Amino acid sequence: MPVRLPFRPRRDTYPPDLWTKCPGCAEMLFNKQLDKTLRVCPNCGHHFRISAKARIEQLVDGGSFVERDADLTPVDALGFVDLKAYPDRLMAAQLATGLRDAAMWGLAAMGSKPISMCVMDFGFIGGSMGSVVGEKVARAGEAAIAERIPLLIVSSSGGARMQEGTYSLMQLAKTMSVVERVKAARVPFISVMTDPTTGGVFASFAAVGDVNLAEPNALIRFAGDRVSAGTIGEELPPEYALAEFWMSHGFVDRIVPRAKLRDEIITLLGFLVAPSNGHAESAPSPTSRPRSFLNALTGALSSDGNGDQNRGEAGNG
Amino acid sequence: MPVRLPFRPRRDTYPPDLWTKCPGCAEMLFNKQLDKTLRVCPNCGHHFRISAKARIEQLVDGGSFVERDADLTPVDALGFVDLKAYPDRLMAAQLATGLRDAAMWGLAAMGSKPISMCVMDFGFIGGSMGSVVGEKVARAGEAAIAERIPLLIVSSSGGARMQEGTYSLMQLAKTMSVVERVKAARVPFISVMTDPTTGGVFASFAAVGDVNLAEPNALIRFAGDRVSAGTIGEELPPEYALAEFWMSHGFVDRIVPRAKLRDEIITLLGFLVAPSNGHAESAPSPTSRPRSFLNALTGALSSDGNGDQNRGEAGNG
Amino acid sequence: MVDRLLGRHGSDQGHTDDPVSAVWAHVQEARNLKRPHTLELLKAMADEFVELHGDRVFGDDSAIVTGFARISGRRVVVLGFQKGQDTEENIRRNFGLPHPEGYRKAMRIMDLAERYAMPVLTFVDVQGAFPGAAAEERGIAEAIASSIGMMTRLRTPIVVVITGEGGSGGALGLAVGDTIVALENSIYSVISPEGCATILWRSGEHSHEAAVAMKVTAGEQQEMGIVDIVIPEPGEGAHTDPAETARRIREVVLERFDALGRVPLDELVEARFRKFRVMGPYIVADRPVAPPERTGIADRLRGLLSSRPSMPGMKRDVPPGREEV
Amino acid sequence: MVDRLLGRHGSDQGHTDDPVSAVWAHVQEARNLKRPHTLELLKAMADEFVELHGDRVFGDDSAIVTGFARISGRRVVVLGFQKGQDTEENIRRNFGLPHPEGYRKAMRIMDLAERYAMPVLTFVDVQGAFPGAAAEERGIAEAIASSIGMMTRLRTPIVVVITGEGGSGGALGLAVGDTIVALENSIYSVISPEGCATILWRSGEHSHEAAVAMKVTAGEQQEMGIVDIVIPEPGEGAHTDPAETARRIREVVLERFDALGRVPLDELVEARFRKFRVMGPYIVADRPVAPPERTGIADRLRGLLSSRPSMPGMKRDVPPGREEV
Ligand SMILES: [Zn+2]
Ligand SMILES: [Zn+2]
Repeated sequence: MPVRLPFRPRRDTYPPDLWTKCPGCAEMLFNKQLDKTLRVCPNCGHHFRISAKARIEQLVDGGSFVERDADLTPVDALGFVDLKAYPDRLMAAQLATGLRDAAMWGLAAMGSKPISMCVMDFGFIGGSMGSVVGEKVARAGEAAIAERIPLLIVSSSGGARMQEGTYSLMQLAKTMSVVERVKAARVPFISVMTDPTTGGVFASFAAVGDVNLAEPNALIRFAGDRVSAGTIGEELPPEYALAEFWMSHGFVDRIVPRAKLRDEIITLLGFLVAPSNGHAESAPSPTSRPRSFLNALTGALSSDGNGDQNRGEAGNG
Repeated sequence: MPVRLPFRPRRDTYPPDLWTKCPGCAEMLFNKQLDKTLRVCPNCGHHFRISAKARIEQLVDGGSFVERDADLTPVDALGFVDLKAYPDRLMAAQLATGLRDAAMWGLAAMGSKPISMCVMDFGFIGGSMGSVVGEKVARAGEAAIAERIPLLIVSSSGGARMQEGTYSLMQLAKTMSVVERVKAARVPFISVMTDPTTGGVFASFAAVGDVNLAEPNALIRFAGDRVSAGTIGEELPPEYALAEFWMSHGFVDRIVPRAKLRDEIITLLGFLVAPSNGHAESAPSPTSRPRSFLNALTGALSSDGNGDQNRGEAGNG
Repeated sequence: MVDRLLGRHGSDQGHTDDPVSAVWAHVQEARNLKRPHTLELLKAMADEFVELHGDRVFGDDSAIVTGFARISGRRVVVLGFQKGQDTEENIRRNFGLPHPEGYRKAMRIMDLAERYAMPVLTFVDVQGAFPGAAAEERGIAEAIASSIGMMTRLRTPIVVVITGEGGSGGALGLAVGDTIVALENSIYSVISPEGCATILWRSGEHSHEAAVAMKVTAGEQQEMGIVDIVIPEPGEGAHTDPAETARRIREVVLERFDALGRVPLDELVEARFRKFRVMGPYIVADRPVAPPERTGIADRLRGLLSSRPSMPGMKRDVPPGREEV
Repeated sequence: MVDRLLGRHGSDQGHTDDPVSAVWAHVQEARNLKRPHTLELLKAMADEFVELHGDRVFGDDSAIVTGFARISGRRVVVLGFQKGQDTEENIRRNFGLPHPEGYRKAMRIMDLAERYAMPVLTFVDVQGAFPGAAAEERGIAEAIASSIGMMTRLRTPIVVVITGEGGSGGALGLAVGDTIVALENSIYSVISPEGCATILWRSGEHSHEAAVAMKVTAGEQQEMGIVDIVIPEPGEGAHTDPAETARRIREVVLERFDALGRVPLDELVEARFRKFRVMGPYIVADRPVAPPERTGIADRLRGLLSSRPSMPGMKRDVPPGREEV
């Protein structure tokens, strides 16, 4: 299920220098300019991969993100060694990204509406999902239920993390068990698929949002190129398994260019969240109850925003 | 939605003479012999269409069928006249079949298990569904809910009855509204599709059984030949839209030769109905409650079996 | 009611001085490709519309559009059939003939409507479901059945607006609701007049008579109790003033949502169930038809003629029952 | 645990004197085409089996069989992967590689299980979902995700039996349950050893090492807390005595259904949720990794090394955590 992708050069993710060559049009782009366009090529519209941190900054109301559980750290439960030992891979990824694993979760506001969000980081071992990533997705979902605020997950992953063996496989069940509870609680869930969203991440939470959004040209697929080629030997067209393909096949609601992503999510939240003032717009969900998170968030924002100080559950549980 | 079918000669349905020519193999078959084989050609297996009454006799425990609402009678609400006036068509069908409309419903037992059943009769204006047929399906479903006994519907219909206009179309909504309640009540529903099950009957209750059974080679389709040919001009293969086609396309659970139909339904009832003795086989449905119909049925069977005497709801409601 | 049609269309239609031609003119007006479709009406009615795509099973059907709209500040889930404005769009939208994926998409979005407490507004304008093999074999019948069923129990208000052709099960798949509204020149029928004529008259040439016999016009459907509200069209028909048409629809829809929104959900769903549960007239005869083996024709006729009308299915004006039944 | 494998298979396998070969011999045994599949096991275990077909959306997948069975008088819903017995059947069953329709059929039948209070028994033996375009584009990912999700909340007991290969998400799609049972020679892995080797070793030739590294054997999976019960196989493996294999499975399954059937449904579903909710070890570090811009490597290493293990995810034997993390 975790698949080898047709990786673009790793430096695209975290370009170390001033210039980046666009894989879409081969134009050389000045990095500072590229940051201003949210790392979308102004020439051809190619969407570069971006870090979880950059993604969060692009999406949420300025300064509103309060990270939770940044201290969750993977372990090498299997003593896994391939060409490198898993701990060495982890440490290299941690040093490169400043993250302990391939996802960040926390509470934030978008258009002044509170949300619970989890964002994956492809720069950390291909955004692969081991126990920590699964745990963060699960906790983001549980916080959404507890606070009755929408859940937003931005996926960017090569799939399950092989080095954690079947523990990684079990993250599909762990995350889906929480997503089912999110749905049962009538808590909105928006899934955003970015390049790439593949393997076990596509085969769990990423595929089943109330609304599934995707960035243009994002590669989204379950079976990898090698797996397909090795087992089946099919020739696939170049547009195969890109975002547009999935919209025509019924699995993506909307393709949203990065420049419009924040606004579009805010618009969707405006529909998915019933107005809190009591006018008789329509009958409320039978399970709805008062939200306390907005107050909690306001409190958190007046602190220094360090997630460690907010590890406990905000609000009334 | 009501479609013109490639009708076999009408006399197949109610053969007026001693011999019948098999449309499957052209063999001349002696009618008395054909009745012994449940009107299945012993030579080629062709399943002849049979009347609702014959169907019920073949399926249920001997003498257990208690008809309900035999007195429901169609009206010509639209004053509909085509080449004939609708009342004339109705009277001719009533005289030919001894039925007031194209369905019979009632309570019965199969393998000593009580059921509520509705059986359509193709001999009555092509088994078309107008207000009376829809009403009988709905009442059969409501009795199944009230008694907490399985619902069995045997379809045989060319579709909605044009002569009742949109009232016929509304029978799709009427029957489905009750089927949804049957499902919500966790009352088992077995749909049997026989030749033909088409148009609005296929596009309502017939398609959505917990288990969908079909007789071999039964024609099952929504759009009719003429509709398809006129609008689209597609060439269709001979096996198109027969029972086997629907099994491979995922809409029929099992194809059951008529000789095995009764046994197979009894077997399915054995699974779908939890045993009433209290041994801890599995947790009971939260909505289950005691059944009273078996007693009521036993009472009914000791009377003369005239449905008019059992018009009220049996059991504890 | 044919007179009413004559009065409206007498000026701009030929041959409307006989009832059959008047009804056929009405049918043609309902099918006028220039009439505003779902997206055009929405553009005029809604402050905001976010289309949602895909059935999460097989595909996205462009002949049915679904999404979230904001109408006069109110969040609404919209489902509607969509014909094309030109040939290219018509090809892309399959001439407005939906496949199963369209109904399955609609069901997915209706589920969101229920879960997030948005009322549902549907626009019905469809000749019927796509009658080809691709729709048949992917289960157009099952999809329509399930969508009808879901709408009978959906726990949120539903208002249906028939804007053009309400054709057969393909239309009913999105046309179960608490209030059924129809534009004046729309039609609603169990089968197209052409299909009906082909089967009953054995010739499509009799489609005009079939349209008359089936009482397909919005006004007749209202008299039959199928349609609740008929909205008069501006000018020479909806296509001559789409903006005013949209305004009239919006007014009725908002009033309905206000009224339905005040009904507790349990009552709302129960009332919708009753509305469709009792559709269609019948009578209860004094005694069952005797089996043909035992009785003579005269006896049977007497039995049939002694039927007493009761029509529990009729909610409003009882149509004239023919006494010979 | 490799020694245990050596002890069992040393006699009939070559090169089992080194751990890697022993594990590979285990993998080959798990894949032995002669091992009994779902239908063969059912034939031996069940008094009665009625297969049900179709997903009610698109098709019927012969690589997954579903139906009602009666086992020692108990009504059970059975779902299982099915490889063929010969070439012809293998082609018909797509070599046991399921399409989305298989999981959607399974979900439909699981719904019947819940509604009619039948426990669910699944047999897992699949290399993985079909990796071709037909499965991909019809949403194999969505189907697996939904099936996994449904099983985490299904309100009826579920016992999973891994009989051969438990391969990746394709297997997990039918492998969420209250009790996970595995035949001794079965394997369970997040990706096939070949796939893992291709990606991590950049060569499929290293599949043996990948199998070892991923701890794929039933015994190892039990030690990791993924598998609850390992059933010893008779003779030289399940294929040498399918009847005895079926007998042993039936015994365990019936005991499990008895035990699970005594648990109130709310508790049962909550316990199943907890079981999967806590899967997978992690630790909580003392402080977050400092951003790379601000701290030197030495500081960061110190931060990482000072992590304290807590592993809330581990239910039983905590695997040996590597201290350098
Ligand atoms: Zn570019
Ligand atoms: Zn024959």
